[in-house]
Amino acid sequence: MGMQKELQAAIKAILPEVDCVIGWGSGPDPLHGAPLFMRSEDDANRFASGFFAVNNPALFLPEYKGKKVAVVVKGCDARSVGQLLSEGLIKREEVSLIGFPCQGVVDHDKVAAALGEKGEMGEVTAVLEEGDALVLTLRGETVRLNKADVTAEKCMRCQYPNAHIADTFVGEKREPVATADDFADLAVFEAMSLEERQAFWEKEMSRCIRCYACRNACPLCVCRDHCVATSRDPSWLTQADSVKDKLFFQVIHATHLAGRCTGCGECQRACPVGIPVLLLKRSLARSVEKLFAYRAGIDEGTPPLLTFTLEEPTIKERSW
Amino acid sequence: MRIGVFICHCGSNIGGTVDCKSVAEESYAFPDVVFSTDTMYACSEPGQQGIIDAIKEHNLSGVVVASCTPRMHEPTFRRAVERAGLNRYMFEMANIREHVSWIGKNKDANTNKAAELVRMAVSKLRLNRDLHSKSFPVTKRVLVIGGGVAGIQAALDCADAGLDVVLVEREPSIGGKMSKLDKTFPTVDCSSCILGPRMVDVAQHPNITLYAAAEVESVSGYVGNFEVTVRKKATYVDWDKCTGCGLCTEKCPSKKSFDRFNEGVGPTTAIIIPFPQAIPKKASITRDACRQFTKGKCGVCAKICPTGAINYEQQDELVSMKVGGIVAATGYDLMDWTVYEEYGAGRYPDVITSLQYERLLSASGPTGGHVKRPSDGKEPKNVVFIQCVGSRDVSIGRPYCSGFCCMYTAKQAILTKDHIPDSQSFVFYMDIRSPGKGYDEFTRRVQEEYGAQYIRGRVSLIYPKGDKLIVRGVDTLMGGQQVDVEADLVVLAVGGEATQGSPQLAEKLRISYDSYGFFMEGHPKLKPVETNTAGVFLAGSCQGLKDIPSSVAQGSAAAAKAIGLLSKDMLASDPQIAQVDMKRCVGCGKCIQVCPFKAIKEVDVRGQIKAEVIETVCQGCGLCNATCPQGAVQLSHFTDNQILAEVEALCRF
Amino acid sequence: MATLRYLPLAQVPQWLDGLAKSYTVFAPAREGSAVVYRPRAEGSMPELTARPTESAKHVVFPRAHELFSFTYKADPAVVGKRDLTLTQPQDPTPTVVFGALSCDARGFFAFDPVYDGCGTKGLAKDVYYLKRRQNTALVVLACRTALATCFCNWTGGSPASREGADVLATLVNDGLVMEALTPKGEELVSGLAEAGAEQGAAAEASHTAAEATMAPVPGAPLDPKAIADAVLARFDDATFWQAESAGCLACGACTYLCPTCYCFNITDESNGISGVRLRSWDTCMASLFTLEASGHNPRTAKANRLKNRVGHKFSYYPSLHGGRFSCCGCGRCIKSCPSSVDIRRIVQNALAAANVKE
Amino acid sequence: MSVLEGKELRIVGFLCNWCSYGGADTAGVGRFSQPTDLRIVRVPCSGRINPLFIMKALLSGADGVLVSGCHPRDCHYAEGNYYARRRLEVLKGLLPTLGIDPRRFEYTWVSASEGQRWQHVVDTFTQQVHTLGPAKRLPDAPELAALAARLEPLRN
Repeated sequence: MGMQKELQAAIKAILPEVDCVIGWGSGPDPLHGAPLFMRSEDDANRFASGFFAVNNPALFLPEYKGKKVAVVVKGCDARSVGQLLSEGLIKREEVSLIGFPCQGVVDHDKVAAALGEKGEMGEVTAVLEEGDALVLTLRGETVRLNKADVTAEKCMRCQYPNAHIADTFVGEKREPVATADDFADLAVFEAMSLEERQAFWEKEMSRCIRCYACRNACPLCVCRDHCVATSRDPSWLTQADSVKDKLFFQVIHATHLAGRCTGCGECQRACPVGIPVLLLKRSLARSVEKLFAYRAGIDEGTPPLLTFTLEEPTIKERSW
Repeated sequence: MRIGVFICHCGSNIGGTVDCKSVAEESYAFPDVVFSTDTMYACSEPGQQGIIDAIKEHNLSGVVVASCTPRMHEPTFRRAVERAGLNRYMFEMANIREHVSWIGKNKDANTNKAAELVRMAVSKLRLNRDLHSKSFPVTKRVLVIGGGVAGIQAALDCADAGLDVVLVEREPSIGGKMSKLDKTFPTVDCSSCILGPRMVDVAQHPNITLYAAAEVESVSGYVGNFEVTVRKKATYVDWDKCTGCGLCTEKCPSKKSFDRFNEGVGPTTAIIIPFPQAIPKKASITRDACRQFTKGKCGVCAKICPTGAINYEQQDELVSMKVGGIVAATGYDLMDWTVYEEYGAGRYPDVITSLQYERLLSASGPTGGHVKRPSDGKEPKNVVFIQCVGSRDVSIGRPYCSGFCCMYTAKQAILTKDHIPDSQSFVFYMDIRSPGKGYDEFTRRVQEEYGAQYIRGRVSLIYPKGDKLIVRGVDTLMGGQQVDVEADLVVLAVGGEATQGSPQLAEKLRISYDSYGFFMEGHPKLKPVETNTAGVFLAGSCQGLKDIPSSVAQGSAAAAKAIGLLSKDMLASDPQIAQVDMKRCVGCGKCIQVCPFKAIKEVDVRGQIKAEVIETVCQGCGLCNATCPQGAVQLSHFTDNQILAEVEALCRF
Repeated sequence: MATLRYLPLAQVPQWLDGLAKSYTVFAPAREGSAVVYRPRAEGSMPELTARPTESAKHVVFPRAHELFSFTYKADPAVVGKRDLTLTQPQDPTPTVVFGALSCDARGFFAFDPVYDGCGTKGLAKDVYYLKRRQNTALVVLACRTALATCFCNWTGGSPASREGADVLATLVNDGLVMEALTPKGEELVSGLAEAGAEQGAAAEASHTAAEATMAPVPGAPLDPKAIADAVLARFDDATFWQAESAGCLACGACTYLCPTCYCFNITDESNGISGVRLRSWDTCMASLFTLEASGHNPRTAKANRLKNRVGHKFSYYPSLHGGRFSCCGCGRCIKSCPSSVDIRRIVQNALAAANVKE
Repeated sequence: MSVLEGKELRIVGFLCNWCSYGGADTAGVGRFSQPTDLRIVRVPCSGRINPLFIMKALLSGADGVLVSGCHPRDCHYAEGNYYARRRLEVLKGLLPTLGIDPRRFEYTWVSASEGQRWQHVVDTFTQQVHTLGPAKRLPDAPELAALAARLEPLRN
């Protein structure tokens, strides 16, 4: 817990300079963290980093425009901040970043799957981290889980575990998990035929409840309360409970993020019914990286769909 | 809404392959349609009256005409519905001629398609709104960029029409390429004799402000009210004091300066008046050649100047002004012919450009009009002209014809004979292009009367032999036979290219340019001097290479457009522009980032950043609309909902 | 007490297939990481291990449903005349929800007074809701444990509450002990074999054990009036709601998963000639929820929206409906909240704030 | 008013007003016969085309979508088609992930003078879509599907 103490010290050091420090605290059960907004030393004492600090605090930054805030960021969170900065959605001088070497975060769906018949996550009364293992207590018994088995997918391919922009960096930088994104997740998906993929979306989207948690959890969604999903002017969607409309919303969200999505995965994590909505954005990110050699949040400059070049050597246009 | 639908037979043009009556019947079931009929010629006088009568009789609030392309008759029908008291934008067209009857053979399929196109038009019309132009005052001043013959013509025509004119010329004198020419084809009249008086007119015209040795620094604003900043480059001579007496140029000790006006045919002084007829006739110092600047001491001109006009401390000066219209007349440059290794790539002094030859021929040129070849000053006897140097050559990326070289080469061959009666001219050519009034007769005369020998073929090599140059080519009319000509002087008919800095100027003016840097006209046929940026017009070779008559004609044409534009006190804006729903705008700025016209600005609305469209700048492309994620920017008449309605008319229910 | 019946687990699919002859049967199904109520596929075994992610309310109150459809037909005889035809949707078919949770069943108690004319004479009854409600039988599966997010005991519930259920099913060993609680329920289970005394006792023991896993109500006994007052007392305390809503994303997951949230929107989806009038779920967590026709929106800040959600459940609704919370304590809003916003903590903080002030 | 049963497929075109719509007109003036499947939506500029219009069409039952604008550098608005090119290319990459055959969507450049080229484009694309056959449609919501069924008689 050295890291936690060091981060708390860094937070306390910056508290006097900022309106608040955004980080993580504990959630309603031992497996869940929650965003924490710290304004006092007491608040800072409740700061909890680590495996359960999953939320992307960059999400909240645009709300604090005009005020100076500090934010504790994982590598992926820093990417979101980077993208917000490059789009001018937040101001660099208003944000102070505290980085640290992220060791990866939990994927709750994986925990639930790993527990299986042993019980539900909500029955877990205690969690201990022992090296590479998580020791859970539930129904009076202990269950050991391999951390690697319940780590989020994005962490398994993480190239940027150390916040690439940080005003304060706590701890030693760690080696990245991967050197490039091989989009292996897409390859798995693409083993399906086109028909199977369409059937896949049909099935997955049919349980969407249109709560728009995916959208609201997205740190780069700019529209916020003015989303076209619920407007009549323009009216892109009906309010019918149809797979078509629900899938179309995912397409809207994904295309609005094309060249902007940093792959933080909050959309998918936020989905209460576990629809793999990140896939569409990953597909677009792959296209954008291939076509424009652009990685959102990392590469500087205008997002590729908001600019152009006279010649596009990577775009093969229709010869006819 | 009460919509009327009119299905036009266009005689048999549509009626022949579309069952117009059944389309009209089907249309009656479409949403909000309260009246539908078919008509023989909707655009005819009775056809239009029928629409007007129906609007009044059935109290229609919108009209769909299914007929030809809206690119043809949309304005016609808009005027018709307006005459009936509707807003002109409460009208839609379905193109069932060009897009249906003329391209489809199956009458059933055509009829079905026509009905669907009407359905789309109806669906869109239901969401149309009255649109109204805004009017705004204009600045009755024209900026003409470039003081060649096209720019001079445009400036004089505008000034004569009573407009204020600002003429900006990059060089220290106006006159452009024409002022360098000795004679002009096909009349062989003296270039400076016809241009000179016009240049003087410019200088003396009370409505014209001339900035020579100046360039356009920046342009903002929009049609009717552009904000222009001009950079007056330092000439180190106070032109208010300079009388153009020329004493300084006589006494200047630095005599090895490159003579830009004379195309480097001879050296000149560091302080110059470019040529005797220069307008303005003012001296300017070439900084790189001036000893005061290069060595830090000299000051001869300053000492000798009777009016004390020399000012070594002079700085560039920025002048800002407002203008209502802009004429770009920036002309052309010769391409860099030294890419041609086979012509010696510039190594042989006696291989010169056509423009250099003009200076050798000119009585006011460095040789006083005596043709002397550069290497030894001897009068050449055998002169070889090579055409299409840097024209029609795909291998160096110059596939276009420069248009004027055939004619000036013929002229130069004639002048050669006039200057040196015992000379012989040889012309290597690809094709002779002479499609102008009296042009073909001219190229015939040079061969028949002046004995110039025309050889159809390309030159593959020039090499020196003694004090001569051997020009090796083929004669394709002689079966590809190799021809070697012993030349005293070789004149290259070097093609033109858009003048240096054209793309940069185009960007400042927000007009398009082609891959060679020539500015794009609004329409190749119907808008030859307009651009797609309202209020910016083109004249002369900046739009594409052309000869003097065409340049002058364009100068007048551009002037006519500018005069027409500024003849009104107020201009009406096109209302089919983007609009921001302030309630929905989140101020993310993406629309501002992509707008090609800088037509959207950030505004502060009660502490919140919002986008605002500058109505008179917006051109209505809709890029912002497609960019705004929350759809807060909508292009009037092409809103998301309107396009979605068309899509849904085809793809939903 | 009604006769207890017993259904071996292995026979559950067969029994449900039998019910499907007369009812539309919804049952929990695992889809991805979620468990959702689906029209049951023939022969399938419902998910009985993990508790459903969503509540069963959409069976009675669909996410979007047709109130009627309309069609305009042009009259060729009279220029501009349109005949309007309205078509009512078909009546809902008798429906069974198998495997509802006791909190789901109790959740409908928040709906009933609202859609039944508030029990007040003269107020319109919502036939769309009432028809479905009357047509739906709930087979409640008793919870065997409480989750960290469960707080049904705050609202008068318990893991094996019989309130609102037509049948209470309790998982014992390898079968279900079924207790019919209403005539509708009796009709469903009457064909099953009687349970043995041991099985009955095991069911009872399971209920007791489940009860024991429930976290006690803080500061018990809970005083609903005190809570309602405490929440209301914070009405003008902007700082309080800003702090509580700091992590809130203002998405609608909590309200859409909630068994008691009953708000809706009505839209016409039309192509101009024909269309449907849809009633679809709405959420007070969305800004548009309170957008007025004038363009004014009184509740744009998410703090105010969260205040409404909590205030409505624990103060405004109880003040209209006999003190009953419009919350059944299922905890789904906490469990599925991407930001782990905990409605219990907000209520407790409101209570604490009230105690400090007074 | 469905497409001619069994003969036509549903193909939606989005054409810029200045170049491609004019090119289609030129094709008409030249009587260059074309398949009748295509229905054209006129927009001012290819830059106006939100890729989501294409998705809307494809998800709502279009079997093919064709976009055509001015050639690069020829845009009436100077830059619209440059943006369109990027956005449409990226969209095309997304289609397979949605299970939609990317050959159901093409974009191209046709100038107002290129009537013959337009004919070729329409021929080629229509044939391409016919080779793929009708697209599988995503299910509508039950109430909308039922409505669509009830409307069928109205169309004939």
